[in-house]
Amino acid sequence: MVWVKHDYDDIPGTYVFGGRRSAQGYPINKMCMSFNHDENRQKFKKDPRAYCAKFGLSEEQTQAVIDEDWLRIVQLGGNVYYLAKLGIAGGGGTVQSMGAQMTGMTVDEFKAKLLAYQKD
Amino acid sequence: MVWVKHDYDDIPGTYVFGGRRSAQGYPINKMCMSFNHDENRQKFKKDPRAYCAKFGLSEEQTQAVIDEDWLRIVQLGGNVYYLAKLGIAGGGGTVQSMGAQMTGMTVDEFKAKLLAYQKD
Amino acid sequence: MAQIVGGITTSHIPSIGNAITNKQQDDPYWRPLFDGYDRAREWIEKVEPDIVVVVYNDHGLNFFLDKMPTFAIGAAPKYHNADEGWGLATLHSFDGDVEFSWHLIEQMIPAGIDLTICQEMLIDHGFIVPMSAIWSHLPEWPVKAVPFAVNTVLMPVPTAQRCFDVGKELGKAIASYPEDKKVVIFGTGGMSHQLSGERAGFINKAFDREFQEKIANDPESLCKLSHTELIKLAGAEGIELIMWLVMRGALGKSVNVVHQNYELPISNTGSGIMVLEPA
Amino acid sequence: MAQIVGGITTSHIPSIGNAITNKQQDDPYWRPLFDGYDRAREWIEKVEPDIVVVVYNDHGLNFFLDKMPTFAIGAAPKYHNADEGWGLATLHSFDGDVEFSWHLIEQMIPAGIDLTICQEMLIDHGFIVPMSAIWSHLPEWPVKAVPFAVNTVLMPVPTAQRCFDVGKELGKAIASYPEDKKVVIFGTGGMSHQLSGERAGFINKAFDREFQEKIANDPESLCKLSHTELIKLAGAEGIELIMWLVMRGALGKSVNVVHQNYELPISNTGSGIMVLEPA
Ligand SMILES: [Fe+3]
Ligand SMILES: [Fe+3]
Repeated sequence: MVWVKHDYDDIPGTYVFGGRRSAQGYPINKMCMSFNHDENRQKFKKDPRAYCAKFGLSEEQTQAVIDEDWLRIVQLGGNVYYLAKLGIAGGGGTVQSMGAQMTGMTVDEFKAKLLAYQKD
Repeated sequence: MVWVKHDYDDIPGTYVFGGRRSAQGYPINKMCMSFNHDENRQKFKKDPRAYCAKFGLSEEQTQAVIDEDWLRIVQLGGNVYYLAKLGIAGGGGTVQSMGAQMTGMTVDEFKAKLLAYQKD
Repeated sequence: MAQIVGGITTSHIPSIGNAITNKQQDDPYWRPLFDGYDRAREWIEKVEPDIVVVVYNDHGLNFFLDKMPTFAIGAAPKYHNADEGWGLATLHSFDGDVEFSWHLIEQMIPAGIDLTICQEMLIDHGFIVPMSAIWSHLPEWPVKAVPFAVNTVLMPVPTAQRCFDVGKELGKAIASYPEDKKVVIFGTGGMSHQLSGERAGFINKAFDREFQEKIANDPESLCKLSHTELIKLAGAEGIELIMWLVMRGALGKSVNVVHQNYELPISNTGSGIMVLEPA
Repeated sequence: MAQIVGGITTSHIPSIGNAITNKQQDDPYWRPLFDGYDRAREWIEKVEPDIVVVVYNDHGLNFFLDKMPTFAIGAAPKYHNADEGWGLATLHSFDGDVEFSWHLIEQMIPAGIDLTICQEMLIDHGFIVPMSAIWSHLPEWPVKAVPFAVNTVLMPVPTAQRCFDVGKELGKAIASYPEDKKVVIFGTGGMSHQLSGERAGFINKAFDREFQEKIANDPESLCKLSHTELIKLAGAEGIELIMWLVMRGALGKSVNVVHQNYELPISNTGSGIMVLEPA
């Protein structure tokens, strides 16, 4: 049992999505795939904990999902492309509100940070 | 609209399964895939014509399926790996009984033909 | 014979799709971006392509981690869009050109490109946002399409060099189709952006500008970028830029830049629209 | 470091699976075939592999024509068998070695092998019949597995040469795994057979015998066979023999033949079991 190390593992603030993360986060991401269907988004909203259990999320993963703690979810193997299905159509957020939360900013601060790149 | 010709198109008695056949036979083969589940095999048996319609088989394809005319089904785009699901678990035959029918032999004649290769 | 009349690079950011749906093209925030698409549309109306080959990545509509192809190509009569949970309007379906798709497949697989052949394929925002940016004013898509999906989601994604080489084979395959067809290739995705982690919201304008210059005039140098370098320079999701190299490989040795613009930020992203013609 | 201790060639004919389920191994029809598997089992009990890499084709359990990969590899913790409509008993699941699978993937994709990565994967008779022929006497499979699926169903299937080259990369990837593991590679499918058309029931004993000799001693010559030649010589489904070349490519330059037999007809097919060791 050897997870081979990669040079992309050490990029600060960056969780590159490869085998190790994908294996760990498989239940989270599979659950998110189900949110391509609105009836599943509604089922999740009615009882998030039961819905997570159906897909085999760990307790830690379940809690992070219920808390909408995006950084923690990513650290536990969630991939942002699948998470967006939970955060947008599922939760009423945007990719920007998710990014803002992960960087500890308000959405306005996050937008201002993005705008600032114009001056580079 | 150009189907490019292949040198494998002219091997006698042989229907090589490529793009053209696969496009034509897609509904047949997709229906056969559903026979991985026994409840679908039972549904098919109850009303073959209605079941074929659900998958969009043409009238000619439907008739060939109902007749279990294997050679005709192959000529209309069926692939033997998928057809086996219809012919074996679906219809109680074997790959040999399907082969025998396609060559116009009884199963015993077909087996004798196969045995004869031992002498080559 | 079929002929590649040009290539278009573009992001495929979902918020562009929403701006189109909400008719915000003339809002001050959006106008500069849509100016770029207006130039691309003028060009495309002049060259009148019959077929578009769209190099894109799926974000979880047609593919999931259960079966993730490195390169996948469509060979379906119809490509449907559908709800992908990103809050986007579902757009109308694209017609495929089944015989053309199969010709590409029959050239590329024997050339050692290990494609996944898709006879049913849902197309997500990665494909349809660029189409919409060009043709949302029409009641129907005026071209047939071949979706060409690249894994940019799950490492190891194909190398930049492999993408360029695959593009070369794609170009040869298109050029050898025996019918007269005009083909435009879209290289979508990028430019620099990162959607998750403490580094979310990273953009690199200097890198994007350099990438635009090199994709036209020195694509071989971009092929040398490792994934780690690309992620450092362009952000985790900036890795999508490898798809521009598939398009560029297909265009051949040298190109003329017909149009180019660059805007940031579009949502979280640096956006570079380019129109390239084989020189 | 991991080490390839050998390779096994075998058909994966469903009727062999039924013969095992029905305990017919000692029937006069079946005894000669199972003698071959007994020799393979003796060898495998001596070398005691930790992992098997099984090169096989799916016949419509995990893959369909909607998304048909040229090469697909498993990276799942469990591989389940299931009803595939061929009237076979459903056998127990295989354990995967997730880290080992990912190591292969992370070596092969950057080397330009465009794999489809499968983190869920059902295994059909193409995979499980050979396993059953070796280990049906045990209550559990004594090895972990990596399924390696090759498209042999839908043309264009990969060329013989490409299969051999992919095998070489597979061999290099296995040899570079940092943990001590003994690996056996199964090349399944074939030999000559044709299941449909007026030519159904075609077998070519002379060709099969020659193929067995050359897979050991001159695999490069087999790489030159075109698909049309292979289908003419080995029957439409005999094209499965390209999978033996993946296995052979992984074994390296030269091999010793530890065991070899040939029986026909097994169902509609010429059956050749071989045990090869890297020389
Ligand atoms: Fe994207
Ligand atoms: Fe087979």
